[in-house]
Amino acid sequence: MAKDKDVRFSKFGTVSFTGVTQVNDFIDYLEQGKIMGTVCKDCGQKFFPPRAQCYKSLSSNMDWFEVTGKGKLVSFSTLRYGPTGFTDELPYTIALVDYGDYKVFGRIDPAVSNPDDSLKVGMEMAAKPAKTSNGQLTYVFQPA
Amino acid sequence: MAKDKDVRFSKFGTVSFTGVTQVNDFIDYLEQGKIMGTVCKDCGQKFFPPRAQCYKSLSSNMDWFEVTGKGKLVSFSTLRYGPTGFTDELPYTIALVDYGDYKVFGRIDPAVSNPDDSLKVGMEMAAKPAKTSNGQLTYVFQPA
Amino acid sequence: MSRVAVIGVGQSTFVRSYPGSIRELAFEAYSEAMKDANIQNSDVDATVMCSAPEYDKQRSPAGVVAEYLGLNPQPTFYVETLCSSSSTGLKLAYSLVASGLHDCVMVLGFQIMSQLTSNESQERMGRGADIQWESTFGTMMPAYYALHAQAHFARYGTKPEDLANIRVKSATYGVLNDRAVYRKPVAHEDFLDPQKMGGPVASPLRVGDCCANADGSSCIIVANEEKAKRFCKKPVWILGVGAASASVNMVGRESLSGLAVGIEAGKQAYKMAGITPKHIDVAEVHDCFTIAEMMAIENLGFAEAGGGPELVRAKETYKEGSIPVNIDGGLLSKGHPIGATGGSQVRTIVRQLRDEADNIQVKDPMFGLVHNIGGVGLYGSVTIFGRE
Amino acid sequence: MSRVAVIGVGQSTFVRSYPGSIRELAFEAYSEAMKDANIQNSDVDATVMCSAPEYDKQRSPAGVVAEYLGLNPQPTFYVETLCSSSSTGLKLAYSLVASGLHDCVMVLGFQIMSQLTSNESQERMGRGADIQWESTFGTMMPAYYALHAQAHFARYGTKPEDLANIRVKSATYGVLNDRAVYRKPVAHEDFLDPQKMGGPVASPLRVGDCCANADGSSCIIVANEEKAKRFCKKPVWILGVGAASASVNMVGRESLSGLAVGIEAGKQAYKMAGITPKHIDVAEVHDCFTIAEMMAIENLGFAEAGGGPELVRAKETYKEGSIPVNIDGGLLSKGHPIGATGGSQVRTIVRQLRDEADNIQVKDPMFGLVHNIGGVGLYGSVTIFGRE
Ligand SMILES: [Zn+2]
Ligand SMILES: [Zn+2]
Repeated sequence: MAKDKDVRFSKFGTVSFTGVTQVNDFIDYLEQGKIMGTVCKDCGQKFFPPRAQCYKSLSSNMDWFEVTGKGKLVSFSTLRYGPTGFTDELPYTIALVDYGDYKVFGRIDPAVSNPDDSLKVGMEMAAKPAKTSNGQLTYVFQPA
Repeated sequence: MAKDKDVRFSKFGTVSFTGVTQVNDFIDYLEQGKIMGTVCKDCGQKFFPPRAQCYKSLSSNMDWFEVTGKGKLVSFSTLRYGPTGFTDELPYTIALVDYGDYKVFGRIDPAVSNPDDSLKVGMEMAAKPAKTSNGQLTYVFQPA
Repeated sequence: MSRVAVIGVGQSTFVRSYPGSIRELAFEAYSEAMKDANIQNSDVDATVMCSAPEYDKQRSPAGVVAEYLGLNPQPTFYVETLCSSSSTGLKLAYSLVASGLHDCVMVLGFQIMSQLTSNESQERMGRGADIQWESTFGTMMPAYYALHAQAHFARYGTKPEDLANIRVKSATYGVLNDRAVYRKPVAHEDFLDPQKMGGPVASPLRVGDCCANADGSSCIIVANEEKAKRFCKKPVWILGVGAASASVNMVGRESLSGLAVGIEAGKQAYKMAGITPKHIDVAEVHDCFTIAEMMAIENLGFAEAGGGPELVRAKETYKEGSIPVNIDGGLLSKGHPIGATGGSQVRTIVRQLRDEADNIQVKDPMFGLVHNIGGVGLYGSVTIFGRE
Repeated sequence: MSRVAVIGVGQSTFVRSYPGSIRELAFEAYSEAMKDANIQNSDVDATVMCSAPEYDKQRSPAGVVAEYLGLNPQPTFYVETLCSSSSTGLKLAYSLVASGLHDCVMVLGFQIMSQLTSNESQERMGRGADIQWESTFGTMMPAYYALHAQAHFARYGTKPEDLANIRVKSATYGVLNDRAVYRKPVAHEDFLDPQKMGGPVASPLRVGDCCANADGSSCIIVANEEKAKRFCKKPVWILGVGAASASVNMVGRESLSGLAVGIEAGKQAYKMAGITPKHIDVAEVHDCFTIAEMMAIENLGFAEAGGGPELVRAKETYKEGSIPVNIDGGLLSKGHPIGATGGSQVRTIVRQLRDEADNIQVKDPMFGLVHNIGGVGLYGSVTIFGRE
């Protein structure tokens, strides 16, 4: 899935720190409303976030798969301070969700009110594509 | 010679990368027209560029001394490309001069014409305080 | 394997803002360690320079610092594992000596964090995780440790007060440490005040749960058995070294209620030293946040998983307790000058094992342990020391 | 001291601009070396990650790369000595194995220099020296090597054509190397054209005297004797390792007509291997600039001081000569992806000693040498390899 050098990945996240990667197609899928990981055609290992290469098979023979269904909330935290570029969005809540075969890291949907009270470790969550406050691509978790 | 935190050193050089050092007095001397090194009061070791501490004596018991007289030109090179912030001054010639007890690194006085032809390794040079093209503090070498 | 000993230790005072450059700051730890070991530069066969590179504009600082300290033409190099850089440096120094390549190696850690502008500092903070997949969400160190705290709370019923107990203990000893940044006592009531320790940072962590940045340097000198016995009256032997890594991305972690690198590095170190957690008489563990010390206590086997809060509540980690932990004030009191941190921990343990720890001396310790974590459980080092 | 062997080598193609991230680029060298060694990740006990940190926004890249390559929970760390980072990494891997701490260690070098903007790149170039006392004068790498060339010219009567001879030889082999950036032949006439090799850079160096930046990765896997013999049909033994440092500031240098670190590191490596320069059958030396190769030839004892130009003129450094040097095209042809450079040199020598060097194979070499310099003679590494 190697591409010519492009900077599609710089569309990802409130602040982007990198634009060049061999999994830039992740961005196209996200624009189409799909959160995608990769799966190794040789050994079946699933990767999220997606990888272009598999260390188990020493190959770059990869397919895309879609992150669907529900996962369990592993942990979460609401930030009152943030790094440069993110402070306008404060407070926001980050979270880790376990889908079984893989986990997904991201933010809780800002529409969820009082996340520190309403969220519980272990509850079911689902990820969906979204836009950041400054119009960049991202995805968020909602209680499912 | 430790000082309260100050950024006097940021006056040194066409582009300055650092402002905070315990030998900031170097700047005051340069403003007074003196190029100064330090000498360890415990062991007599001379340091140019100046240091605030002596590794031989494990102490910070230092005096200042003035760089005077002539040195021998060890080598030189005229740059046709330069880093960000220096390109307006191109071409310029850097040089290393040996004073015996210590050496001094810097630029040849831009008033020296055709440095690649007029300079010879081994010839006598003297350093004197000067200003850079953007008004910062520096020193330059002239044939002596 | 031939034996390797620590023969000299040094540390600058850790301060909010050092009025000088990294070379000048490094000199402070270097000169103390050289005087402590009572050796000459010509006795030092190599130097290992440890820091995190983003905080100073000097590229390749190993060269600048080695020149300033007069340590040419001996080899020098730069090593980094974030906050555990100088513990990694110590492991490398151990291997350079144990392999027979060198007789005596210096490990120098330094960090000046105060010379960046606040904006520059915040920007670097934003790049502390995987910049492709996690930094993009606006993460920071306190938030990652907060995820671990939340998971510990959910799994074991741990409460914010259990974490506050750790800070109160830390401050008890910070008051006594004249090299520490934070030297005021802390009471539980301070956590009730949102203007003081109780201010929210990243739930469930509060201001009092977090250590402060600092500028500082540390220096550890190690030598082989022959040189150690020649140079040194009280060599402190390195008995076990362990190190491990984990995924940077949280998605690669099995669990967030402990740090796998701490468990794995500890196992390696105990095995190599041939002892168990019960043998440790005094420990320095990585307490960049209160939850980090709580997990370390459990991960190192001083308590069972989930048993940390009770051990702490019972004051067993105080100087008089069964396993004194961070009784130099820890990072929570000393401050955390990234590259210098591990060396400072080692200095504390070495002074304990030499019976030179003054007002925090534990009675007749035989074995001491240093636990140093880089990133949020990304890198882990555990080193076990013993006296003759 | 127990024996340590190289059991696997890999390298990406060196390119002007790699269309991916450092983790993806590192994979290319890693996967070649793993296939070459025919081992599993579980056989690798530790990894050493080598690069210069200023060229990528990812902080602490060791963690990100180890995760991507599936090399958790084994310890990993980052090491830097500028352009000699992966040779320093190899020395550390050697010591980690020879000390008995680990059985098998991977050294991974990588660098992406193309993703910075031209401005960012020029800014970093400006901070390549002592930022307090030399960068302030507007120095750059070519200018520092130019000072050395000027001094060599003055002392020995060396001429620009002597340096051009080195580039012409380099290009002869660059044409044959499908992993190299620059693959066109170079003739002496090209140095007469100011639009081509003859353009002035920093007197007396011209465009043709300088290597190009590149993106690339390299991977070297080493193991102890038992594992090497189990995993590998043609282990290549590390017989000598030498390393040295010099002052960053030119004011601390005794002489500019050679590099003290090359001389010192070479002495150490020859002594440890128990051989002399005459025993070396094939060498890779650090030729970031033509003058660097000239000094290396003299500093390593292949010629006397000042005797380099004549040795080069007589084509003794060609494949058929008495001491073939950089017959993979060297950095002048391959390009110079800082952190990956040393590993690429090692790969070339290992392939020679295994008789697997294809179109550049030297006949029955017994001993090979790698000379890798960091900065302008700031750091120096020399490693000597031998076959069974
Ligand atoms: Zn696979
Ligand atoms: Zn002195």
